[in-house]
Amino acid sequence: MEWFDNGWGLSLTVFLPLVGAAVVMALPRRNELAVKSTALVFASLSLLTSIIVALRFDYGDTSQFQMGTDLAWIEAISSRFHIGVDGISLPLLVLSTAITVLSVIYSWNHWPEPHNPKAFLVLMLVLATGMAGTFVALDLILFFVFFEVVLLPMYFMIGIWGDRTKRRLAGLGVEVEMRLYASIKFFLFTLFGSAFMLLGFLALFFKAEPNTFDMVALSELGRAGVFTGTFGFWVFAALFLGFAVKVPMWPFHTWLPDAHTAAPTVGSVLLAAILLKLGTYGFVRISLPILPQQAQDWAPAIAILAVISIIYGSLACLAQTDVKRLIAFSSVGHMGFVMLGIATLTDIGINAAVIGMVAHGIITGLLFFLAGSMQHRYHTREMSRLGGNMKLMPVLGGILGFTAMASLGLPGLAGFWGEFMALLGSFNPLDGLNLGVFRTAMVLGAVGTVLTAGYLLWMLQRVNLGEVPAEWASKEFHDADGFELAAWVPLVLATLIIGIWPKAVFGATNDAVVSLVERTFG
Amino acid sequence: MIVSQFLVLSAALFALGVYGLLVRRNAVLVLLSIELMLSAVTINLVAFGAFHDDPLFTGSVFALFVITVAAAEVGIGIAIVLMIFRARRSANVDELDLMKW
Amino acid sequence: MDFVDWIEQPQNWVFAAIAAVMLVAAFRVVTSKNVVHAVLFLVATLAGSAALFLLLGAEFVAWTVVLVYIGAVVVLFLMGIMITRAPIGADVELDHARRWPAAMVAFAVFGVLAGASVASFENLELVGRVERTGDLGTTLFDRFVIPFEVVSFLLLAALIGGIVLARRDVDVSEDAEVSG
Amino acid sequence: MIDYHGLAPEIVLAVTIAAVLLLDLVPIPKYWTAVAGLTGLFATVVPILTLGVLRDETITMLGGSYVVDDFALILKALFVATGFISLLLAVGFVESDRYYQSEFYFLLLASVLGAVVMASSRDLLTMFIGLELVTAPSFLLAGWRKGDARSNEAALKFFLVGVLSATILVFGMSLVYGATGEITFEGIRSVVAAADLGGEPVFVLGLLFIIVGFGFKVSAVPFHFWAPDTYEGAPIPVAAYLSVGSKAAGFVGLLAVCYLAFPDVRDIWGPAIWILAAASMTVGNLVALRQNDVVRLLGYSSVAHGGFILVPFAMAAVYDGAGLEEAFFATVTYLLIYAFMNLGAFAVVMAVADKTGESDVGSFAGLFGYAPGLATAVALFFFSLAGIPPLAGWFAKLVMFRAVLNDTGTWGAVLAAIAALNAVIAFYYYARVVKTAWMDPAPETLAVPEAAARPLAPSLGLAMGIAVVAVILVGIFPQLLAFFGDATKAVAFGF
Amino acid sequence: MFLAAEEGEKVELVGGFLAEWAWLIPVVPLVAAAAIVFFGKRLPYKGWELAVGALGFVAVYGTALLIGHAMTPMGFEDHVTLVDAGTVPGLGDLVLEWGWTVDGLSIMMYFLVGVVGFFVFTYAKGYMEGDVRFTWFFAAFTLFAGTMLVLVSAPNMIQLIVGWEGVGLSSYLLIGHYWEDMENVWAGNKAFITNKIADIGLFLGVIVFAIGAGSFRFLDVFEAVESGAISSGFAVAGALLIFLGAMGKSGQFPLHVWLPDAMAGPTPVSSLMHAATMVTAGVYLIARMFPVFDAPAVAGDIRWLLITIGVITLFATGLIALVQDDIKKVLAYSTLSQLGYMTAAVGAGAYTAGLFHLFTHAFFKALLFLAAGSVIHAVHSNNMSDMGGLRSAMPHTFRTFVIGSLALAGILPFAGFWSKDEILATLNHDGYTAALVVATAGAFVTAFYMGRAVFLTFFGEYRGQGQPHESPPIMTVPLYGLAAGAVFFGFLNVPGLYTGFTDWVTARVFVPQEYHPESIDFVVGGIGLLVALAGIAAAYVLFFRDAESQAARDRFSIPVLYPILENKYFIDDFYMKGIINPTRLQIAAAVNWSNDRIIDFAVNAAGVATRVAARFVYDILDQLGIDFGINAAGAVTGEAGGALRLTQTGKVQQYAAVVVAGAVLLAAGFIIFA
Repeated sequence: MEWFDNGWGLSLTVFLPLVGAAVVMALPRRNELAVKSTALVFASLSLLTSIIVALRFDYGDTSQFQMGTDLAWIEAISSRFHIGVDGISLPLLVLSTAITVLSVIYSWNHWPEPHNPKAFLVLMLVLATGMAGTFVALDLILFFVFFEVVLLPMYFMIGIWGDRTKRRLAGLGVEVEMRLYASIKFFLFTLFGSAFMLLGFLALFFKAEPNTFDMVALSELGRAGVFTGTFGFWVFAALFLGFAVKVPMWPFHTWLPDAHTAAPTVGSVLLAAILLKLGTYGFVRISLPILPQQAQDWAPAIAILAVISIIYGSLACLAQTDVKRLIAFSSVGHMGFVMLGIATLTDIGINAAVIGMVAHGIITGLLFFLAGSMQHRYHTREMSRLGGNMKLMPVLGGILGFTAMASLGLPGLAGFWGEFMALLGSFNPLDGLNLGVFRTAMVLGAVGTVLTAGYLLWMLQRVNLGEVPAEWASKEFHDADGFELAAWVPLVLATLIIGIWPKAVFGATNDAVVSLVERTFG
Repeated sequence: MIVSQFLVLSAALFALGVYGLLVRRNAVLVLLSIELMLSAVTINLVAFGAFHDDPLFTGSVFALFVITVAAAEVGIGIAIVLMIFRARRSANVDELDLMKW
Repeated sequence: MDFVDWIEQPQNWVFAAIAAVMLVAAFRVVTSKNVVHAVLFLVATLAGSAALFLLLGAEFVAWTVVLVYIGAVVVLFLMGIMITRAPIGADVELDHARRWPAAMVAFAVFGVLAGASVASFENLELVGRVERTGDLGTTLFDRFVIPFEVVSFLLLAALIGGIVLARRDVDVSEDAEVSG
Repeated sequence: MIDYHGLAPEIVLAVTIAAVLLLDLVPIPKYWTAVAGLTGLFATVVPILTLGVLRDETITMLGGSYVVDDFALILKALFVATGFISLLLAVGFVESDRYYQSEFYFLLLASVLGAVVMASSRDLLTMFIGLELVTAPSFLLAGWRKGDARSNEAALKFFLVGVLSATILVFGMSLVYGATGEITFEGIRSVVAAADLGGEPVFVLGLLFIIVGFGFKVSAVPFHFWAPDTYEGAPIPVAAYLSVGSKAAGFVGLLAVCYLAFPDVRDIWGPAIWILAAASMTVGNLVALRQNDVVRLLGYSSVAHGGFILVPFAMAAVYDGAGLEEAFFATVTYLLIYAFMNLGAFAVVMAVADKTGESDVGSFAGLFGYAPGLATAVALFFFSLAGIPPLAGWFAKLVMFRAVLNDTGTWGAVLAAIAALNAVIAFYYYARVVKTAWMDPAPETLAVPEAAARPLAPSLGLAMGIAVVAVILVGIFPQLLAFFGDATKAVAFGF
Repeated sequence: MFLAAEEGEKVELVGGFLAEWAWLIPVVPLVAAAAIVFFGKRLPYKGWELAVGALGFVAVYGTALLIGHAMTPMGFEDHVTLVDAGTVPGLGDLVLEWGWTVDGLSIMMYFLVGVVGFFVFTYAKGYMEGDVRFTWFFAAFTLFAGTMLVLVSAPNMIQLIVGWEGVGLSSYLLIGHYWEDMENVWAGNKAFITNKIADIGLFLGVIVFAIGAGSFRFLDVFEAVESGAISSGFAVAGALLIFLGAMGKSGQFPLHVWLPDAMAGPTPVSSLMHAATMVTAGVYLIARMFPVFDAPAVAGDIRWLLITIGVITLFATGLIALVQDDIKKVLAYSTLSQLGYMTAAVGAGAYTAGLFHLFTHAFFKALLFLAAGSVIHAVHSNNMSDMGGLRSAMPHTFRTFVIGSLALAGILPFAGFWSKDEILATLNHDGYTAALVVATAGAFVTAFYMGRAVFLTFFGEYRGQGQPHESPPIMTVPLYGLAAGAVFFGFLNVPGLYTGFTDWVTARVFVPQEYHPESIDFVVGGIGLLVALAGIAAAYVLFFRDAESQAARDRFSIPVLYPILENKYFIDDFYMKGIINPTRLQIAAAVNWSNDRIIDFAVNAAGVATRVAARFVYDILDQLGIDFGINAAGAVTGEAGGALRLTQTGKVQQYAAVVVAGAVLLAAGFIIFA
């Protein structure tokens, strides 16, 4: 297994889906079974390798990048194929491969219209490569490439299989189909951010001596105080723009509700579960270690924006009439907690952020699955038309209730740790940060938890509970089927396990985060 | 003789060529204007060649090439004008605005 | 060297005369209301330039101008005028109405070019000399052989392409469909 | 004095041209002339390769006027490849109707020959003649659809503006010659360095006129007006060639002149190019937003890309040494990548036009439904043009940004920011085409089954295949092309 | 005499076999709950047997622990890490772990939850018979007990939070058990949200203490507060925040509003919720953290607040109970009132008294609810106006209800007398005279409304529909079980006679420093008893003698007060109309509006602006600009007439013009600047 530890394991995890995409592309479109099983096999192989990576990972040394390799890639610009995982990226890597497999399983008999499993799966597999790659990349350019690779498949997923309702939008004089609007909005927002992020990367490259894109080397230089002053400020600003759009932080969040709402079920799941994490991961992996001084300067501002996101997202949720849009806005709030954790620049806060990312990935992914399945059955997402779901579909409704509880941060379930520890961290942020800001943020964040509970209960009330409306009373509904359960139960279990035994995540992240904080801000 | 006298003359020819280029409607006349400008170039080149007393006669050689090229361009230009005239029964350049949006 | 010095040189009388003719002719080229006249004025201008080349000692270039321009190009122009039935004789429609803006641009061009030239060369003297055609030929085929060969391709291309385009072929000209 | 090995690519190409003309006389199907042309272009690669591998040092001929070095060879290879793909694109077009065939190929090859000559030219005269040989046949090619008014108009506009630019260019050359007494780049450079001509009005005028002349070739704003009109009117393969081969030739001239002849006055041309670059990117992209014809859209997109390619130069004024090498590397790499993706884009436009008979954006609608492979190609090329990883375009953008950010001063940052914003804007119109192809339903006027059944011309398929492979492969392993770009750095070496 | 040490000292107490296995107490019900969800429906009693078995186990285990504890005090107030849940780095030993506590306080609660729960669960079998979601009910119900036990067994604040919120969740599920009716769903939401608001306090309080002590463990926190490692200011802030949390769960004014609505759940739920789980959690939390609340650095600053809140709650809610027609609501408000007593007691430092009241109250309040449920079961209505004269029809229920009422009213010798007396005595002893007066007045109110309830329900004529009949034995037997507790458990702590209870609950590692009476305070006790009797008498006068016309009599009293009470001081209205609805409707809508109309507008407008810019550049600069420039120039030179024509002239020459002009301008500019 020597070869496996020397980068092959990670490379396989990242690129097996891409190979799968190529194979699927070569298969005839009519032979759906072959297409589906090939996709599932490759996604599962990727998951398997990521699990083997996790098993062979040395948890005694989580702050080091392991299982990686550093090969020549683009010598002309001294960018290298440098990959590896540490305790921070490992959980996210496994999460991304797992969610991919579950998405394929779920898709098995839930194809969005227009019916084209082959194209859908190819895109999904390409997406999987992008997501996994972002979490293992240790070279800024490699990171950037993977970071961008996820855009294309998602763009097509939203644009082709998305919501076809037409809506008149503020500022646009015409009616547009939501899928088209949302897909381009998603892409332009992210591209806008990442264009500047790339400029930031390049600026770092040239400032570093010797010039390098290597994150590890840049972090050391960052610690040594190479990137400071006005230069650092602008670079941090550029990176901030790139990551904050992706997270998304208020006020860069408006692509999210549209994209999540318009996307087909699996698209929403992948968006919520993984894509949003790329932004926060970028903060932890790149912004903080490389620009520690700027991180400290910006932290209060980030905390304020994070809190605005929390409150704003929750309040916006309360005004939604569309289940998916509500869940989408809830992401704004939840990612606000993650950002609040990051902004504290403490080991508690960053640990909270990582577990928050994982938990949000699992829980919100599951919520989108459920919302998708409901839409599949009711052909509407308007909550005012729904009700009594528990009666019509007890299993689906029960899981929805469970997930909503997890989402509102019920202690004992996965969502709790991220929220609570983010608050814990912001009580005592890094020395030198403005205590007033962070403690106010803490209190407001806690208020946010109430609002979170409010909208989720309200959602449950309108969707799950109450009498069955006349519209549905006479109709037959089939409860969750085997594929759905196969996709959901693992997520439910993960929610429980992480909730009860957060060491499943902290065990990997803790040392890595501690050493990050100590080395960077210590 | 000084260099400037030739240069000023050539500048005047060039400017007149520009004027013609801008105001003439008939394509052939536009071509004529361009020839004026090219002749300004040749005057420049020959004058500079003489000025530098170039052992390779670069100025003159360059001028020869410019003249040759100008001839070729005229040939091409006339051919295009003829083609357009066939299609449109007119050789006025200002009537060509099919493609603008 | 002031104007008096300048005008004392006999070549400069010649130059002045030729230049005056050229300028007038060139002006008429771009203003003449008659197409044929415009071409003939171009002939005059070019002849003037040939004379200037002689003055500068560039004999071969001078004769080339006469042969190529006046002999061939002008004929080409005249043929073009005939075939396209350009209105011969006075025609107000020959020019655009926007003469003044064009004139302003032209003046600007002249100002910049002449100004720059004078500013740079002030009154540096020209050495009069005679370029022997044989020497010219030697450098042409030695030092400048590649451009020379290339220009032959250029002429060939212009010839063949010109013929293709200018040719009247009924079949093709009917075809106005947009095809890719 | 003449190194025939060094001249071998040009000679092979010249022989090919002759062969094409001669084959025309033989009573065989005309497409054999195309085959001959393609074979000849392919054969041209052989001496380029042998020169690249066997040549020990730079071959200099004719008193420094003609040089064979890495830069020249790589660009020659690019021109030959561009010619090859353009010719492949053209076969389908020329065969599709009773067009003059061998003459078309002849002119195209002649134009390629001009570009190949330009790559090695190291004096003003050869550069000018080479440029004329690139341009003159393309005037004619643009008008090849003789019966089509748009094609005629394209030819005339292209011709008039082209000749004007050539005149300005050669006027500028004459002034530079006058100011320096030299026409070889080497000579000019030494005179400029010795005499400090930076303040000499005539010299500055000449320099800027030369830049304007090449600016026309690269369709830099404000000398770009001809480009969209011409692309729209000209046959699509010609437009493809113009937007790539002819444009690349312009860049070669610009690169060579700026770097080799005028490196010491880069504080003059640097800012000028800064302006051109910023204007080209912005205007090109903004205007492209409004286009409905895909070819015209690609025309404006090529204007914008011209701006992007100019960006690395723009900072030359403040660079020296490594920075200039980076800029040079960036420009060449961008050019190489741009060539493949833009040719690919034109190829798909042709393919779609073959299917639907139109080339406006709306005609792409429903493509994903009836021709998913073609739709995928549309996405690949247009997103590559937009610079989305992992398609080749991203690397071009990256090296461009990298070159401009080498200097951390304000002007570089501002230009980089402009470029970044433009990259985002550009995405919108590229995405619009892709969106139409993938997400919009087929128009009712289109007979879908027939369109689906209409086969792709094999030559077109081959061209597209080459471009697809290049775009993906280079996107994932940019080193493949970056290697070439890297090799050209030597040209900029030494200042 | 069992005390191992004097008050205020720390003692090393040992566990033993029973203590070491006590983790089964929370785990068994949780496992049972899960099992009921998955297998319940296939079992003969549809999962009830699992539920009642789990509670029986807890009851037995709790009793065993209690007995063991009574013999040898157990002080297992330590982390026995069951599952190491990971560490929170950077703060020393800030470890996430699950463990359990076995000490006097928790044993008392285990016993309470187990025994009361066992009776309630048994009863519920009868009460819930035939319910659509019978199995689900028992799953949630068992979860309710299980999470409460998690809370009680928590040796650290994280586990406490988990149990705390778990209780909240289960109560949400149970209150909204009949979720087809939106009223019930609202009630569940209200309970959850109100508690969640209070939880802000709990969370932040925990954060304050955890950061201060570097540990989530209670013992470390106590240590840190005692040693001053947590500064007094932080400790006070933390204690206040924790108290805010407790106020939510224990329904303290003004966060009490959820509790009466929580009656929407099935009666057994109300019974358990009001007796052993949920509402007692707040008081339990204060008791658990008593070493903090009672620390010298803290107590002085917050006692007054706890007492004030407690007293306001006990009196204000008691008054509301006076006007309720719904028998469950009467009991609910009485619970609030009693919780006020408890809070005031622990606030005043009367740790034992407060807990003792909690303990006795659990029995008789559970009893009252079950009995009320029995009545409701019989008459199919919650309203006392539909009852009356049930004394003969439901003799068992009548008897036990009266016992419970007497206990609640504090009549000698029932349990309530002893526990309430201790509270009053402590208030008296510690000099909180005002509080004492109000509390005594509260005793009158208590007796009055309980008397009213008894008279209206069991005396007079039957006013309801149908023929009421006694409930089946499975419901009545638990009533007697609980009634026994209501009768006898008062004697567990009679000052001067037997103070076993005190010994149990004060057997902790941190022995509480508190006052508890050495002997019965005859004056206060006597007054209390008299006041209670007076209350009953008043009720008798008002409601018994003329039961028929009571409906009119209901509007008996003070005209201003009555509407205020009936509207619950308008607090609910204020919350609903002043906070919830504006947040939910206007503010949320405004945020959403701003999202769609401002941010999105900006985004879209940026897009549109780009396109407008494009149009401008294209139409104006690219296509017309040249013309425009030339037209303008033309106009200047007097050729305005030709201007329009000019726009139609050939473009190519405009291109040329731009090329030339551009070249010249560029050149001129650089020549000038170079």
